Amino acid sequence: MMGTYFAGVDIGSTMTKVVILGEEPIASFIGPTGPEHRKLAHKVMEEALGSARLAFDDLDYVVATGYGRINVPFADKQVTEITCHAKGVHSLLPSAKTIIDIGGQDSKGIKIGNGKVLSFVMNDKCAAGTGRFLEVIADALGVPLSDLGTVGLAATAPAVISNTCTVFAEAEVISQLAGGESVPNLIAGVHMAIASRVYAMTAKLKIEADVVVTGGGAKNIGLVKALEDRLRMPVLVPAEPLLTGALGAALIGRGLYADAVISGEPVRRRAKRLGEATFFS
Amino acid sequence: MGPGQIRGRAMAQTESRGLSRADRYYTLYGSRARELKRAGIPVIGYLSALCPVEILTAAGVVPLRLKGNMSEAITKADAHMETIVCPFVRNVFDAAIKGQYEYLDGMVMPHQCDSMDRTSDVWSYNLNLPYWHFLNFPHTTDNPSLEFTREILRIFIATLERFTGKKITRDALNAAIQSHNRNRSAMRLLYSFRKADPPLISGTEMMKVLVAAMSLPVDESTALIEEVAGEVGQRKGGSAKGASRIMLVGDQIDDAAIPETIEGTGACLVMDDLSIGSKMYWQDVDATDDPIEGIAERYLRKLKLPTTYVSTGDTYQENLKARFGHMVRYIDEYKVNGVVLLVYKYCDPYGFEVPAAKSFIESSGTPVLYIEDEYSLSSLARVKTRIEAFLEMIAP
Amino acid sequence: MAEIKKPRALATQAAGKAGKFGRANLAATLKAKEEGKKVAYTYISNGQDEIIRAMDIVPAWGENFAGICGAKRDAEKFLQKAEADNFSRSICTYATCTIGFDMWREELGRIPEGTPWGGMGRPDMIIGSAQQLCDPRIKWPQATQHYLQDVPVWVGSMYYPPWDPHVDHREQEQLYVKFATEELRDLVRFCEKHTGRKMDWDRLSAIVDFTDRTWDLFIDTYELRKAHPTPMDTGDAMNTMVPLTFNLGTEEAYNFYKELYEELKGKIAEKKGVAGDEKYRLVWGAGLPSWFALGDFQYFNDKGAVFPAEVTYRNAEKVERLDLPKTNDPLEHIAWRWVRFWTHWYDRARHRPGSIPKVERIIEYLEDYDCMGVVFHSAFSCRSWHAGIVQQAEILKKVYGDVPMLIMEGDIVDISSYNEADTHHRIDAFVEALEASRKRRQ
Amino acid sequence: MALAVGIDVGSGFSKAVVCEGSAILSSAILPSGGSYRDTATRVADEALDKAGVARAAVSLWAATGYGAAMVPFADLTATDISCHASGVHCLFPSVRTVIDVGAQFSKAMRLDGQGKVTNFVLNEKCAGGSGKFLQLIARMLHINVEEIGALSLKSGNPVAFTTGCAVFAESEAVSRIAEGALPEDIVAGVHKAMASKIVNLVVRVGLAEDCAVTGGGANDAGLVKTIGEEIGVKVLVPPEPQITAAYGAAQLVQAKGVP
Repeated sequence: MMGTYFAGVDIGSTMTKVVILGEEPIASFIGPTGPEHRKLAHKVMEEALGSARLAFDDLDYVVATGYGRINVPFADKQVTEITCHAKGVHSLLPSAKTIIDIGGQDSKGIKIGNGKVLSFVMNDKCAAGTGRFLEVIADALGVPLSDLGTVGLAATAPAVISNTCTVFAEAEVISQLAGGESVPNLIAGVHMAIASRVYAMTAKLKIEADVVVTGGGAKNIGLVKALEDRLRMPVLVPAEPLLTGALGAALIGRGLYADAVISGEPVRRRAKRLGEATFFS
Repeated sequence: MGPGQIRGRAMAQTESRGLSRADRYYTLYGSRARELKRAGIPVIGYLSALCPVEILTAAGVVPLRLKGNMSEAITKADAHMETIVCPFVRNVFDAAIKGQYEYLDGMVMPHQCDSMDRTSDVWSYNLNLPYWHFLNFPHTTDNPSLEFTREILRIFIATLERFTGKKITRDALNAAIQSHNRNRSAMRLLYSFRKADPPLISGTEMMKVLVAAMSLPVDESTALIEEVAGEVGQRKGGSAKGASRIMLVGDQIDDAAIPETIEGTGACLVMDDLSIGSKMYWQDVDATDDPIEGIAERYLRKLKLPTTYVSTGDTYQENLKARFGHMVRYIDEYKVNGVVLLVYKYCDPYGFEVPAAKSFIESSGTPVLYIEDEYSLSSLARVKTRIEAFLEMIAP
Repeated sequence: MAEIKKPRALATQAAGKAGKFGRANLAATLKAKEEGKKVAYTYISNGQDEIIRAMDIVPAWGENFAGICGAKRDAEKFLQKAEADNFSRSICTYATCTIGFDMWREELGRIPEGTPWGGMGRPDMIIGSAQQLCDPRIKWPQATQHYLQDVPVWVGSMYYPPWDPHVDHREQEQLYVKFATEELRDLVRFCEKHTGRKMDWDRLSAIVDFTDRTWDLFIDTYELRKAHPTPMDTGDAMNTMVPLTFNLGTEEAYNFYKELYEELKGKIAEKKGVAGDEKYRLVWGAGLPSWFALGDFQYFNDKGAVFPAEVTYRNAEKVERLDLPKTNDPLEHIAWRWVRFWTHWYDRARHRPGSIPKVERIIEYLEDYDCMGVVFHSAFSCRSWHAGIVQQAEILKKVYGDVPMLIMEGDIVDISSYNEADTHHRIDAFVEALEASRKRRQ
Repeated sequence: MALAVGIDVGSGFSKAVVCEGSAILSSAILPSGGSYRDTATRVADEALDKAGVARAAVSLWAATGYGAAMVPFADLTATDISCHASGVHCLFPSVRTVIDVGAQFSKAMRLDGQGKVTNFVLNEKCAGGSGKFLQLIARMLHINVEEIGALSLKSGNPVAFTTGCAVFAESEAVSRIAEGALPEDIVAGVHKAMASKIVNLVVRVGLAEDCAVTGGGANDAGLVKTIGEEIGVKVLVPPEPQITAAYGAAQLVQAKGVP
């Protein structure tokens, strides 16, 4: 028996995502991680199990990934989001060679070859080019985060945002707004600024097509378009760009489980319970 | 991350005397120098691997390499020093003006980089110590440079003599050179225990020994290193074989939090090319008729900091070998399968090296993880994730 | 993306012509091949210009190229090119901008389209310099060679005795001069090797002599700016420095300052100033300018603030003031001139307890040019000129008095930390402080 | 006697003060929102309504702050630096050092006996010492910025932040919370981090007593207390620190009259 159900849980800085896998993905759920972090992760898992009509014990193997993966009491193993994104994206879009993930607290570039990570970069100690940047700007402009993308598309002449520091870029946006610059132009300018930062970072990997964009940023059509302009090539966006990490985690779990079964070794599993995750040890 | 707990684990491993002394000297950094100061021996602090400690030892003072503290936020320095200065230099300066080194009688600032050269006045002005010397090492290594180096070393000696009121004799210099060579070979022996799989001494323990060693008079330092080597030599090779073996490359990485972060991922830190590590210990001072000759030769030509312009080699490839070849030798000797290159933000000398160093090491078949960071714990959680991803990437 | 920025209104004709020097210097590097001349990447204020000129080598100045990219607000593409190969954004952007351009030119085998002013030609050699004040001048050549592996690099040392209130630098000058002279001699050997021609020592002596006269003329010209109203300020000086900085030892440079001298005389006669109503005279105390924001000098001028004197790019002095020992060796003369240029402020600093040479220089300009405030610029990517400014301000306050001071923050080439609204806001507040202090003086 | 209105159009909030001589008749505060121009008018009208005064009765208008240029009807515009100085000087003539903790920038100013600015230092291109830091943390803790001060005063052992970057301090705070740190210790830690940056500005401009704190940050008792501890002198706080610049503007325009 190769095992039947596997789960991947991706605990990001703002959202927790769970994918449950049988032969195919059978359920997924996205819920807030919560400001206190990780506290709500198990709730998201419960939701996902609920929609899959499964009990926690039905899961043969659980892999946790993401910012809050450490000390997840209901995971057998932790794997970084880098490896998981690569695995997940490869399974959905095998042609992918470069992944650009724009998350809440950080953004990363990953170069992959048949599902394995060849090299990767993460943004340095600065929120420029992350979703956080978008949140701050959305707040400042009083535009819902989810609308930034479409609003930005209405731009006639994108504003030039020169500051990369999130806080000062916000100041810059506010003063340009006060100076009469239009909201769409400002948003488009911010998208260009982020695209430029993300590009500069990802270029270290020698970008190759196909390029896949994941993470919250991928849901922002304006940002995706700005990225395509900067990359001078079209990019692919998975149907569920937030779930690729969790999907990859589940796939890795299934793989480990299968390997162990084939090699006849006992599957290395932890006695786990569906409880609150704590922070790093 | 919670370094506290990881540190706790590291402590638990150091059950033996030498290692726990090293741990104490690491934690209470400079405590021994403070004692000696109370006993009336002057303490001279210095920055950088470029300071010829042989001369300080010969002068009868206690040389103390100043160390930073990554868990201490920089709170006072910014009033006097730009934030575009090397974060390590800022961190130590911050500690100094907060009085952490109040027991210093003086300081030597070797001319390593702009961050030291351009802030030398800021240090001397704000610390106002009885003795201050800016040791103006050149960055080139041709014969005129060597001749010049000898001269500035003589000037350095003269200022020390004026300060201590004691002549620094040729015999004292030769004796100091021998002691420091002994110290270096003792450390090299300790390093050799890292070749085992798994290494007999962890990177975290090693970091504490390295830091402790630079806070002690040379003979005490040697005794400590030999004691630790004795203990480590007794250890039976652990069972956990096959973990990734990492080499750490950078300049003044002197905080155990970094090796703890690396080893917290399950990897072993087995070698380094750090200016408080192997860079300090791999090159001895040759015995020469005029001891100044040997000292000048060692610090100008053998000690290859990025601010020393290496012109060796007829082709660029040969030049790269001359600059980075030793790292590839380490990789081979210590069976390293991944290199972490950690460079501080605002560091021009190392910053300009990154593409060349990275590609040279990678062309030898060993992957490199390049991290640019501040001198602060705040980003280590992020750094840890990168290292874990790096390990997953290089895992067979 | 390149932006069209309305150029600063120049107060002098000469400043307008300075741009031609920059263009001509770049063009020369592109024409050199067909003229059978060798091109050398080299770096400013290294004391090497005269040797390079005497050897008929065409200098290609990275600082000039990067500065132009910055001024055109068109550096980002080169900075990102360098960043893509892991050059940090926090290190010298003169270097990373130029290296990004080099990488690109090597990839294409030709100058990338849209490179400002046609770009720089591929060098036949790179001449760096290790010295007191700039690590990038050792590391930049080395890093460039990573992309131009066949191009030979030479790096020599040009040091001067470090400031120490308790040490008489005269005891050390000989040592430093000897060292610098030998290094320059090695540079001559390097140039001879890679040009295949011998140094014409008489010609070098003539050029060295000519440089002395250019230095004198330059200072005489700049001292005309003591006039009220000042006929020229730092906004122009950031242009008029070009011949001294990039064309030292050439006729053109000397004639440029002759013209400027006459022009300033004329303005003084007509009492033509820089600002409509000259209210506040300021010293540009330290820092390379933000090349992408030279318009900020205009902003000062519009508020009646002018800069009759600046430390930046005033890398010359009246030669007699340096009191150089006689020598028939032009290299030794260069060395002495170099060392004394840095040390001749030391005595003043020693006579004012708690002071340092850099502050003495500012005080001298405050007094000689009748200025009431100091402005500094702190560029985040450059430690060599910009680390220590906070302390200069602190010491100036302690040893001289509480003159109004402003430290602006930005960069030389990288616009990403610059915010015009914020910068102008700071200038406005500074001008209000100047006004208050002016009222107090009256 | 003639009435003067001072309007401070800041990047975060706009404030208006109606003055008769040095007496404050009324004041109003509104978020700056979309257009500085409209906000300036609205906040002025609100203040005038409170004072029951008609626009026509106002003889002098003064504008300051980021959006000062957006107040076309102003008889005088001056930077918030001079206006803070003037405002503080009128309230506390003995003050020689003013610390203004604004939304984006913090400033330290030195005043002469007439309340004129002799020198000033703004925070570097880092928001670590600005009110923004407090906003980010409040947002993360799901509390109002106003509650931070009182909360901070309860703290037993402030969290030691290892970063000066406001944005990353936020994620560091998140981790500390998850590690069990109490909200009061987080905000107290933020106050320490901010205070050390602010005090560096004071050191650079040169501290002279008396010292006053103004701007939005001065509403934060915890921050004010921490700043006081760090510089080691008692700090004065205007009754309504946020309107100090607007008040100062009104004082300046009266002193100068219409040019």
